[in-house]
Amino acid sequence: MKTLITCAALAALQLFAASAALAQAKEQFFPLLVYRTGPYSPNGTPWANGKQDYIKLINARDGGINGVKLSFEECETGYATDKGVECYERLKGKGASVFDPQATGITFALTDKVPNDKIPLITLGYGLSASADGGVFAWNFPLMGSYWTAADVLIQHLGKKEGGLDKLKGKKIALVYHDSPFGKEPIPMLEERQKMHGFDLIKIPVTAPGVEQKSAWLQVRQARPDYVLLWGWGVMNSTALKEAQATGYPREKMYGVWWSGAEPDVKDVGEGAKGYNALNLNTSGQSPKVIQDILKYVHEKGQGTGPKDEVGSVLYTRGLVIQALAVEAVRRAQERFGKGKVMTGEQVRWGLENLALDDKKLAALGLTGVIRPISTSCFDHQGSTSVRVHTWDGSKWNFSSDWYQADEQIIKPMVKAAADKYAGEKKLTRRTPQDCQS
Amino acid sequence: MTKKIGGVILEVKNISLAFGGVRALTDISFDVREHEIRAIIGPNGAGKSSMLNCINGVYQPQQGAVTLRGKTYRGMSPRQVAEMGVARTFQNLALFKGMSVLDNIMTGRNLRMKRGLFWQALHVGPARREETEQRAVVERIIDFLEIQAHRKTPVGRLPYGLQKRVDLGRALAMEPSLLLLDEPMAGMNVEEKQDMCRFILDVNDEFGTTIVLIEHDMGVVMDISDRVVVLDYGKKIGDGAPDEVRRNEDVIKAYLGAGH
Amino acid sequence: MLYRENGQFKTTYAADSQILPIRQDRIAMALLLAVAFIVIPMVSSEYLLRAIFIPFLILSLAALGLNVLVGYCGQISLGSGAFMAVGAYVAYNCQARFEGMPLIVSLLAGGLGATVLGVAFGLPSLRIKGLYLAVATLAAQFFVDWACLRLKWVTNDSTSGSVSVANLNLFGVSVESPAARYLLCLAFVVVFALATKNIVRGHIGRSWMAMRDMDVAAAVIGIRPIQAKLSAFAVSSFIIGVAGALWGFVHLGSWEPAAFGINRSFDLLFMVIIGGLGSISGAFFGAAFIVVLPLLLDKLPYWTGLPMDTATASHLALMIFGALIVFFLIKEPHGLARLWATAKEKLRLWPFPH
Amino acid sequence: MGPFLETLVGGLMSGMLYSLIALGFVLIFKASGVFNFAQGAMVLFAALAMARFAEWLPKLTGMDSKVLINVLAFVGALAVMVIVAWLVERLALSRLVNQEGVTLLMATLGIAYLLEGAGQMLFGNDIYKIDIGLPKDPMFLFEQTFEGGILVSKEDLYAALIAAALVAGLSLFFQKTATGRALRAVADDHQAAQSIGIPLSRIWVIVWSVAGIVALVAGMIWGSKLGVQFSLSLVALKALPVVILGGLTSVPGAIVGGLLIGVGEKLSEAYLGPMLGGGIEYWFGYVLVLVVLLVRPQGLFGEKIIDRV
Repeated sequence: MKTLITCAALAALQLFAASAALAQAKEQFFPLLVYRTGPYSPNGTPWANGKQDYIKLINARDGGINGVKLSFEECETGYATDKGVECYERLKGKGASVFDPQATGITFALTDKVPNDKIPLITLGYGLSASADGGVFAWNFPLMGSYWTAADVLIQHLGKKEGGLDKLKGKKIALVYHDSPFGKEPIPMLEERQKMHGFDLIKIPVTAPGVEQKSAWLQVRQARPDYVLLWGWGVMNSTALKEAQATGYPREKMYGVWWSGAEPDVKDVGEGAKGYNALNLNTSGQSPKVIQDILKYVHEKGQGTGPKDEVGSVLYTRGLVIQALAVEAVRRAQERFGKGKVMTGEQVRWGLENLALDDKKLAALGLTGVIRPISTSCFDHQGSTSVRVHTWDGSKWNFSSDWYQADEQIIKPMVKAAADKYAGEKKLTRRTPQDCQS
Repeated sequence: MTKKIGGVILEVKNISLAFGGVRALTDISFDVREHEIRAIIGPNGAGKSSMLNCINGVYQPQQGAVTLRGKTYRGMSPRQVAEMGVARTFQNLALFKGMSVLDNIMTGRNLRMKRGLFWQALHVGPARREETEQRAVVERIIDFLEIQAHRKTPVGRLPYGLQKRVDLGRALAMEPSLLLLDEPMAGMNVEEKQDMCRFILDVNDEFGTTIVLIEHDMGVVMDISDRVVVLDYGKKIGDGAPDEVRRNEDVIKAYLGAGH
Repeated sequence: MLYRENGQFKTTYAADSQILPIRQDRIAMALLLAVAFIVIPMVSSEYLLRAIFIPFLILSLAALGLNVLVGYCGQISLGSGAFMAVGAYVAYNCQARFEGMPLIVSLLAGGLGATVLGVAFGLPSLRIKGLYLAVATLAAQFFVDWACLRLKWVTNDSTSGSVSVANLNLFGVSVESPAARYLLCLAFVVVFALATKNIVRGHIGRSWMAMRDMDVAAAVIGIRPIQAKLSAFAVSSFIIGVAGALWGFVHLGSWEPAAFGINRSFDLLFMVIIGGLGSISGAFFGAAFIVVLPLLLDKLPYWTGLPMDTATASHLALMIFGALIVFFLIKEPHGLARLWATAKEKLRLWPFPH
Repeated sequence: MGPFLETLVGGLMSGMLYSLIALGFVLIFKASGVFNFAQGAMVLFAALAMARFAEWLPKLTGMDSKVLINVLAFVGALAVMVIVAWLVERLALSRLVNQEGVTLLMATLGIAYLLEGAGQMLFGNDIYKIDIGLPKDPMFLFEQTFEGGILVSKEDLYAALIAAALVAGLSLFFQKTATGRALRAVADDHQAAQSIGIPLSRIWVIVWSVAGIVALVAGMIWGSKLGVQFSLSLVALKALPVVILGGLTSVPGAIVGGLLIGVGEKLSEAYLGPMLGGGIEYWFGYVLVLVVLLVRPQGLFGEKIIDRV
């Protein structure tokens, strides 16, 4: 009896696993781990829309990559690690060749799995900072920046405002952070900088999801820091801004990481968030050519994923950029492994390790101004650390600084040390240059 | 009946018990001799159950002490009392509803089962042997109470009369030297009462168990018990052989004159 | 094959008190185990093993542990997530700090770690009952969550507070492949399920159930509340701890405290209730319901073939899931295991009811 | 001194907001013996409904009076919650009469999933805005006595006032109205209730509606603080220790419990937090409850539990 049931269930499961695996041979399949539900859905949704729309654009405008059509499938993770792992396993079986986990927790869990499956992870602007070191983290790609570069740049910016990093001496900087690996990542870097410039760093953890921050902000009010760095995600950001207002902390002195500076974070705070600053890896707004194309080729055809007016929002554009880089990696890989072929995970990794998007290429992609040129290598999986600060004027985001670069002198050794520690724990050996050829 | 009544094994001295302001028992004293059947009777709310609860450590009397086999105690845990060989049944059944008849009675043997978690988990060798030994004892009790047919049934499903038997069985499984029965015949029909009487008498002379039983109606009790204590409103109003007690003025008042 | 027990007579108490008194059941169980140990690892895809069977088994194990506490001893606990976490982190520290510590030892050490915590947080149960106790146990949950984030040595000083383990091997045999991992979990589950069954049908198990059903009466027949309750807490949290260690080591491989958050605790309690309090099989039914069903519901769009965007699909899944919970509770308030038992009862009497 | 008072006041404010949610739990438990796990989901559902109605109304009718819109949206959401209550009773509770607590708790969990799914499906899963014109900027008291003065968030102050008003209203309802008295009767014993001549089913619908209203008010206030989004359903977790601390069956208990935990959390965070590395308010409430229960197993105001033999 029991046996029968089990077998039936088993058969059923098999069926679904199979029936879902319909990715045709001639299509480059992109698995999309997303969260459109749960506590983080307001931030996850535009991100996911951007990724999807770009795939649709490539199919509609260019007919795919050198004739290879792009296919995709979304899997809802709800930002939960175990659900993310399930999605990964499910979509992996369908010819996935690159993943964007869209969550730090899931990234950690997948980092151990991808080497066996030979599938690269794009963790643009998140994940493990140390994973920039391609010598150890052969399959992780924290393109365009990690939390360490972010923290580094923020301090640079504050230094500039004060008129020189040396002026930071004796200043108070509070870090209000999401009490999770995501929120803790920047701390080592900030402490490093603290040693250099002698500001004091006040660390104020906020328990996820961050709906209750009163005491955190009372602490801020009593400590009266010169600046507050906000390291939040989802509801934590808007709540932080509201509490800042409620405790009368000037928003002008608040600086968020690039995950704390999008429309959902300020939308329902409105005027209250005026003057708040945050890093941003990409532009927002509908002016860039690529956005125009999406409106033209996708949304006007009624193929759009989200609401039209949200196209080009901060996180939408970030999702788009992530997808664009993935697509470019495939294109690059095709140049080496054969145009018009479907690329495997290993081949895409090679593509990701040999990205060389100069201004000309970016222009061709319609990404001019959206991001800075980026070129990766086998050992540098970051490719670029350029980032700008933008400020909320009560109705939209405006850039309020020039492009910054993270300070290699500081980052490089930290990344190396952390990567070596990791390699030690995992008993990994660094990759050799010839290993990079594959 | 011809049986030799031994010396005093249980002595209750000046027990007083109160819940908040309410006095449940006031200065109660009596004794119980070995092998006898001692009845405590009295109208509802006379404090009979409280008396039992004091004896087996569920309640702690404010004053007075209980002496069991020369060991005087005040504030002993129910377990300690149980270890001294005192078992009881309950007025409003306190069986383990979720468990089968067999398991319910087996719990009565718990005090005698010593094998620890490890052996239990393996369920081999000593643990298994112990289990079967105790099972054998329990089966004898099941036969004695004539409930073989219901071994595996969850007690919840049994008719009231049988549940009472299981309750008795659980107490007997402890092989007590002193058995406290709290209204064993409450809510039973005539045959059931007769069966129960038979069991009580059998227990008393087959195992020589000393029995203290509570009833609120004098009826049957008088025939089976050797001596009777009468409580009313928490006070002792009579003590002695059944016929003495029958003739006792206060008792008659308490029972018949309760009305006017 | 008719499902009958007549003609099967027991001549010894031992034979009578065996776990599956009916021959047909024994055969079915044997088949089930054969399928689980041989067929499944051979036929099922990596996805099935990694994403469904392994988590199913581990959570069944945890639910089994919790059932000891809630189902058999009647103490509602919402701290299971914490016990899993402690199990995972203790095991992790054993692996990380001691070179060449055998995997099994680490996992069991995790269990022991959880036991200590379990007994500590079990003490209040001597005074606090029911829902009050349930919420009190949440203290364990939240405190452990916090400790894992805050105390550096717990995570062996990893900067981010997330930890990971690699190259698992069992006496030299690598347990990296899905099948190996699956079999490891399965072995644990079978062993613990059997051990638990043995305990609950022995005198310790009876003392737990006695506490659950009528604690005063239990005390009167000489059962020590402290002993009964704390032993239940100990056994329960040991199993849950091992499950936690497996969850971290075998399923996730790398995790942060969030992996053992409050939701995990709630899920486990729900598994136990919906599966069936006080029954071994209940744990498995419950885990199947809470773990596997949602995954199947997620695939709704493919089943129906309707074009549905992810959000709608998962909202729909959520609703159906909720509806099913209510439906089953109305059908059988005592859980799926009871439903299964009644079905068997019917089958046994068929075609002559009563 | 200044910081201390400030923290104290802040604590009282958040405490009041916790009580607001705790209230929902207590009402339902008191009247139907159900520990309503769906309370959080109800808060979310109600808030979503109100926020969206307030958004849709102008689009449909082109009305522009903010007050009127809010009032209508509130009424609309209220109606929705009553319907929900009715459905819950019809489809679930009426079929689960006299089951054990755990079973009912489990059922409410199912209901919670249903509401979360349905709510987000009907009303969307983005961030929405409830603007009932609570002032956002703080005010400072005794600025001459303490430097910097004592900060009091006006928003929280008003929120607390609304909450207090609601509590007052409820207790009036329970003391003065026939239905209210009937509800109290049910709380004491179900047969009694029927003997008064009110069918249990109706009672339950009423109770759940009342709980729905409480959820709506809570959702409105928390919503205007946090923005209306999924996370609202999580604030219920903050209410659990409050309910238990106060004693499952006591309305005043919920209030006092809320205030105690609010203040306790904030003070502990402010003064113990730095020593222990911060974030301790996360568990402080629960540990406090644990300690209190060790002394009073039935919570501060709960009825004493006596087991007889």
